Amino acid sequence: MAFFLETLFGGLMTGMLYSLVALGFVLIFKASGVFNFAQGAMVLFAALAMARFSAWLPQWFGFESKILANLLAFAIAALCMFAVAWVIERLVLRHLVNQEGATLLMATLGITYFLDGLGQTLFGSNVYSIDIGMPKDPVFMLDSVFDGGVMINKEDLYAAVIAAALVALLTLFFQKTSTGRALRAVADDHQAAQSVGIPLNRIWVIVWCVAGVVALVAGMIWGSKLGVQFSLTTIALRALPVVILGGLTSVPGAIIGGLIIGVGEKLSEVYLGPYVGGGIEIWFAYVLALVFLLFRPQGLFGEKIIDRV
Amino acid sequence: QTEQFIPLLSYRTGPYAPNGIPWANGKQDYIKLVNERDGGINGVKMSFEECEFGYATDRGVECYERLKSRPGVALFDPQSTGVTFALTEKANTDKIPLITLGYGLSIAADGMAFKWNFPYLGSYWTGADALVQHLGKELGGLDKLKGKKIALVYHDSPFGKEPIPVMQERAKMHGFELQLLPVTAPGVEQKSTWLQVRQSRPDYVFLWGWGVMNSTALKEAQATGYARNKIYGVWWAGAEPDVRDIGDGAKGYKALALNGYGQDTKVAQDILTYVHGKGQGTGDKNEVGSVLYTRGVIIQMLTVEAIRTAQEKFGKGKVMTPEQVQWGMENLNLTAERLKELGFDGIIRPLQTTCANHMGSTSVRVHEWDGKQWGNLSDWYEADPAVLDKMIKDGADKYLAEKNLKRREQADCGA
Amino acid sequence: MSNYNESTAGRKTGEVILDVQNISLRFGGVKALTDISFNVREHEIRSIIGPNGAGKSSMLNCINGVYTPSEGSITFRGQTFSHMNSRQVAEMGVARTFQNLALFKGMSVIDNIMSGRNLKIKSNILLQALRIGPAEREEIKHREFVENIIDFLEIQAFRKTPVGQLPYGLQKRVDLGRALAMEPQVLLLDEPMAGMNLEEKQDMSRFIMEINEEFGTTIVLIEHDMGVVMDISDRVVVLDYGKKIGDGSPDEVRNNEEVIRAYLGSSH
Amino acid sequence: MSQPNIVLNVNGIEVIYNHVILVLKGVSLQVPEGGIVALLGGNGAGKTTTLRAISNLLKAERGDVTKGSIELRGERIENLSPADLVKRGVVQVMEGRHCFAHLTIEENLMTGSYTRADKGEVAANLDKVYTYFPRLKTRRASQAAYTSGGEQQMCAIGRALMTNPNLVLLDEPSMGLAPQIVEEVFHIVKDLNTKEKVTFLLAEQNTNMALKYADYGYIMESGRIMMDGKAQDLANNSDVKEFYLGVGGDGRKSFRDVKSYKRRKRWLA
Amino acid sequence: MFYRENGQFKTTYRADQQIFAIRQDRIAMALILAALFVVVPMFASDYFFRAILIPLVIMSMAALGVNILVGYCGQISLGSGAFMAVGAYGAWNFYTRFQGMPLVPAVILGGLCAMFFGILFGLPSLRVRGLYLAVATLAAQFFADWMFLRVKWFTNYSPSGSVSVNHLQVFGYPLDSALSRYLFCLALLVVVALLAKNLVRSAIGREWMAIRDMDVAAAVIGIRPMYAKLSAFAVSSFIIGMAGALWAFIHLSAWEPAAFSVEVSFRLLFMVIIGGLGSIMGSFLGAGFIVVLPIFLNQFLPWLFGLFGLSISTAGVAHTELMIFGALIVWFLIVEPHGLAKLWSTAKQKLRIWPFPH
Ligand SMILES: Nc1ncnc2c1ncn2[C@@H]1O[C@H](COP(=O)(O)OP(=O)(O)OP(=O)(O)O)[C@@H](O)[C@H]1O
Ligand SMILES: Nc1ncnc2c1ncn2[C@@H]1O[C@H](COP(=O)(O)OP(=O)(O)OP(=O)(O)O)[C@@H](O)[C@H]1O
Ligand SMILES: [Mg+2]
Ligand SMILES: [Mg+2]
Repeated sequence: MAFFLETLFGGLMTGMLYSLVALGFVLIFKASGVFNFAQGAMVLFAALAMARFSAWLPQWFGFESKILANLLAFAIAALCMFAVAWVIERLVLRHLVNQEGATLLMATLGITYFLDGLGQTLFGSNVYSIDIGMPKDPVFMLDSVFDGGVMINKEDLYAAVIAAALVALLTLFFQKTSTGRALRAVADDHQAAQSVGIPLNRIWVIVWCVAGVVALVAGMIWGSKLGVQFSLTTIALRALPVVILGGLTSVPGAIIGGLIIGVGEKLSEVYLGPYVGGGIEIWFAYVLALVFLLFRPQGLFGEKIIDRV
Repeated sequence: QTEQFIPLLSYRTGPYAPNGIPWANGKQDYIKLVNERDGGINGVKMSFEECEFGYATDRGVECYERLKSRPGVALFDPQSTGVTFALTEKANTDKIPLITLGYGLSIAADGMAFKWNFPYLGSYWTGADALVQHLGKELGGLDKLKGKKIALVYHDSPFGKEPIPVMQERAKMHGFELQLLPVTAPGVEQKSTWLQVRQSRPDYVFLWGWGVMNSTALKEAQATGYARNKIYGVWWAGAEPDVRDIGDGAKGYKALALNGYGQDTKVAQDILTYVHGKGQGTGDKNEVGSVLYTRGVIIQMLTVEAIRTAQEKFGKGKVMTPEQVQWGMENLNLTAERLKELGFDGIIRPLQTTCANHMGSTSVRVHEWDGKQWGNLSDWYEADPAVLDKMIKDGADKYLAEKNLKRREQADCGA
Repeated sequence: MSNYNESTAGRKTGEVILDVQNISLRFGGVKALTDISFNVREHEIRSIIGPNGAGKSSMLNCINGVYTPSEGSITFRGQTFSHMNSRQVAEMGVARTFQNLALFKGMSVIDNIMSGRNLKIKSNILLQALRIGPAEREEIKHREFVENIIDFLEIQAFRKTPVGQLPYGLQKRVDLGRALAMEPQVLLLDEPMAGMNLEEKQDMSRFIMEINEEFGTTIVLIEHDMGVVMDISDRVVVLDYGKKIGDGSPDEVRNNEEVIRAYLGSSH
Repeated sequence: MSQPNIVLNVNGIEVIYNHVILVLKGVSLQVPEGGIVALLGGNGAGKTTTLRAISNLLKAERGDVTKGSIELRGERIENLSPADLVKRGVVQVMEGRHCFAHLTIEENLMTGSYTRADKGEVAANLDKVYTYFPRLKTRRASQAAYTSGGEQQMCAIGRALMTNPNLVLLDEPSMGLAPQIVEEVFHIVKDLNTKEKVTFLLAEQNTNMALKYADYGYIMESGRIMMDGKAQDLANNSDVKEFYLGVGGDGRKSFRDVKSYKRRKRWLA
Repeated sequence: MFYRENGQFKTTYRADQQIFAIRQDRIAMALILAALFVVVPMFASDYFFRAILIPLVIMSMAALGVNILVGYCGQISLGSGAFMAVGAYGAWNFYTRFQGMPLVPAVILGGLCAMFFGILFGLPSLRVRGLYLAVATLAAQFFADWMFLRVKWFTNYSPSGSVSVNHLQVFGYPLDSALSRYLFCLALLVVVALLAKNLVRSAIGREWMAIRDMDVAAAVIGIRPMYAKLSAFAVSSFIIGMAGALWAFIHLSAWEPAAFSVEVSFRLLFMVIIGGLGSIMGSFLGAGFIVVLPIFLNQFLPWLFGLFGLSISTAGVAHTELMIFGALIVWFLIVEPHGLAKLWSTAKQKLRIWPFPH
């Protein structure tokens, strides 16, 4: 029982972290109809910037404070992401207005390659660490109830809290501002949105900036957990089932989806894995998402797919 | 034709770059050292070209195709288990020897079956065997392993799967329980693996990882509170990049050390003087003498010595053909004195290859991470021939049968 | 048995081929159709008119199985269905054009119209891949048929243009062509003349009447141009807010008080 | 109005789609301040293309203006973004409606007010649109994709009006609308024109209506302006009468009597 | 000037339905084929065959398969790598388990295995659409990765999970030389391409495109979405599976599941989108672009830097290569979102009216 709870918690926490990456996808999709495969690359790029600057800054300017270094590095990394957003809008999106989804998707894959190359050129390909002072050791709760207690990972817990806060903020942004509506309009029809005076360029820069910051937060947390290294991009692949399960257009969907996938994959691996040789969680997550989709083709909270003549 | 060409595969980008970089640097620097210090091998200078393949098998094969027909090519170092598998057959037709130090096909130790493969110093089978021996020794006898439980957390690829047969064999012999826990490559998400470890509470965990999988495993172990000093890694999970950024979190973690290392070894000093000293160093100075860097140096040293041996037979000061190098590789005899002379004292043990034995030596130690650096080396272990020889022979025979190939004739060994 | 009726438009019409009984259709709170009944006789041109959002297109969607009515039934050639299945409807010989252009944008004009003949293609996938003997002959036979339609609709010049690039009016013609390629017995036309100028409307009317006369195709027509509707149809149904408010010959409808109030306005 | 200001001056523009398809071959037209100008012509004449060129929505269709100039109140506008144009009061109602499928009718309308900051003004505009199109009010909460064709057309027009425009480019506003509503739309146009001095350029197939309400008309065929003149003059031109208005010598011809021979427009011959 | 169809009148529909309706096109095609089968073998080096031509030909076939599904039927798939894997392992199992099974039937059987796998994972497409489906097809990818790693039966209990073949023969001729391997793959490709072309210009091809462009309308004219989608999945995965078998047997000889990883799926999707969705020709152009470009950059960049007297590290080359590769993809998409094939046909169209600009 205690172990079941641990697995459950573990799943929930991992799920929360997936949500954070999924959120980036959702934001950009919701606002422009672009399925942004570069989200993984953005996470890596942001994390690399953060990791490197937090190490460089104290060297360059000769100060000690870790907190200051982290804060400054965060700010600089955010600026990097803004620059990336701006360049992407200028050089890529602007020229692909009104194109089909598949084309836009490929363009973001092109961006992925570019960012992967650029990130490694600028920041190197080694493992770097981000130390934002997250506790690494587990705590044990409910010792009185269960033998050995229920283990909870504090680092995950913090990460989950940060993720939740970010989501709350973004939800507010979408619900309460008129930009939210404009974003959805752009996603539906670029050309028509232009025709009523919605400035696509500005909107895109804004959204990609926000997505960049989300990527930065995700990169920071994952990076502090795993170390910052190229493999971070593969996290994006693990977050994809979350996106479709929750619905491509739904911010809360990314969260609920994350939790379902997180719990689902951990439980399956731990309880089913041993019978079939293990290593099933990654495809299990996809199959789980697929099963949900069979009942709701637009994901749990996605906008209904319109089908009309 | 005056230069001996050494093709160098490398991965300096992608998920395995942190480990690939020092390794590749070591390989380059030793070539530079020999050229600079000794003026080549009996006067034959070596040239090289790196080919980046990002640990992707098909790109590695492309590199092979591109570089194999360069004039003066000596041998090939496939640099990953996947590429080794893909090249084993091609090398057979192309007649180019493959040096796979500490990786690749375990059954290729059988030189009568695999003429062109040279898993020098040990394969995953010998590694797994040595780890079990080490455990036995720590416990005060292999019989103490009875009833224990060992979990093998492995990279889900041919690399990670290679040790399983030996582990199973040993489990049968000593009556310990083996739990297999695959980790999907590249291994950044291991929560469920370590939850399972926590659930089944194995006495020991063997970590057969590579690249980011290693550090992630240790971090997850920390996060789930599994004692790090109960974790034992393969030699690809026992270098600085694997633990450096965990620091104290990995204290007590042990791994196989295929080779000695350190900047105070003679060869490291030579490299610092002759290569870095002349501003020719490939990477960072501090990296010289690190675990993987040194491994790269060893590979190149063995290459050089094989060429030297071949020259002794086929003509000093000449550029050797791959076939001649192959002869050199299976007639290598590095005595303790010779190693000392070369500056590898304490790095590896003497090795001698024959036509039938392509491994040369199976000596390996275990070292431990103290939170800052690797150290506390154990005694040397040798793989137990009683366990392995038959497995290797059977495996090789099965391979040959499947491929419709024949063992080499004894006559083939002379040439 | 055949009791031919002489319609006001002077056309011989036959028995009831399509009978819609008490159809209701709801989308959540929206009642798109409420208890609609009407019938269509063979060879006639039957129009459906009504203000925007009255439920005309929805009616067609029910007939060819895109929507499933919540109540009522549809009888086609004596067979009664509570809801239709698109494929079945197509097999029974009902074709249709769309209000919002539902052409296959990436395909050329020829391919669009050829796709209308797919139901008639017999050769299997292997034969098609090899394209030998019967498969090729069949393809050519259908191509001839389609070329006739293209000639008929006078769009020869655009044969190989992707339809996405055609101007709106021509796309409507291709849409009609695709429906014709099915050699339908009943043709459902949803605002075929929207976005056309007078000359083009005349052409379109001519096409419709020729189809009706030469092939004896029954036509159900939705159109907002009262000139066209009153001139060429035999009988007209009028819908308003999902309810039927009038049914009869053009003259009857034209003089129906309620129809005038709800739809026609005083100017007609 | 003796010598009205020219708001929009299109000067000999050429448009090429996809780098190869030449569609407009030198189109020039002028729209005077406060006027209603009709752009008439058959299918594929290039009306939509002309409007897109003006509102700069051509890029999204992979089209380019390769020659000529477009001026708005003396300012060259070829390089402005559509959003800039909306800020300057130029808005296009696109052919084929293009409502935002997932947004409700009301949200669709509200997107039109993106450039308007004043809340009160927006509310007033919304009210105005609902009074013009009461049908929209009843369907305000349904997703645009699930409204009827005509409702979508109204929504598209309403959405454009929400931007508080002073020059509206209307592409086939009457398409798919019931006759009463068509009449109403034109009333609205006239209304806005006289009361709020909004200028209109409308591409229309319904020549009858268009010429009834417009001051001036251009007739396009195959990418060229074939004829232009005061609306009344055009309406009385015998060719226009026959081909566009359907009134030959003896009044309106029934669609029934159109026969299978094909008549050709004389000026094209 | 030279590229005109003037004066070529087609008097039968048959003539008009030819694959290359314009004479110049037919001549060009004949020349290209002659070049591929005769001229290239005379000049290409062993490296060129093994590292460029053979992968190119095999990937062209795979891209062709992907294009049928994605380009013609509009079902975006990221599971192509899995279909290749199933083809490869399927063929391998037939090849090794049945004594004396010749190569060609083994490859075809591998294709059939992939076909069934494709149909199975195509089933969700009946309900799930668009990007949702695209992501969902990754399930096939990861499932296949797992299956061939974990289910030992598929690899005949090889301890490492890696399998290999050797001594390949076709009709008694050994396939040892690079040239023979190239010709074998090329011949298969030509056959497959011809069959595929026939399919896409026949009724079934129109059904696929109809489903892609507007599925509701397609249903109304009597096309069954289920049949159209599943047949597209079947045909496409059959071709991809054969390509997978060739990739494994001919190109790699020894392989592990990682040879068909998700990276391969992405690359295949790239090929068809860069090449041109819904164009057979585009598949080839796209495959050429994606296969050759990285290798070219890898060798060209050091040379280029060398020109300026700079030396560039291996890592530098690799990173620059990634960046240029990414940038070129974006650039091509901007220049022509419909792919290289469209660029090609635009060029032809210009040529047709040359020397006049329009
Ligand atoms: N995106 C495009 N790509 C290529 N050609 C196009 C494109 N859009 C329009 N055309 C071509 O431009 C010409 C003019 O089209 P346009 O849409 O401007 O005509 P229109 O006068 O608005 O016709 P309609 O009354 O039918 O709407 C047509 O021949 C059409 O084929
Ligand atoms: N799929 C649907 N979901 C929700 N509401 C729908 C749907 N289809 C139609 N409606 C609603 O049903 C009503 C009737 O629509 P329909 O399209 O049949 O009208 P119509 O008579 O064709 O009008 P128009 O002349 O404007 O095309 C409309 O109010 C529309 O909003
Ligand atoms: Mg309608
Ligand atoms: Mg138009």
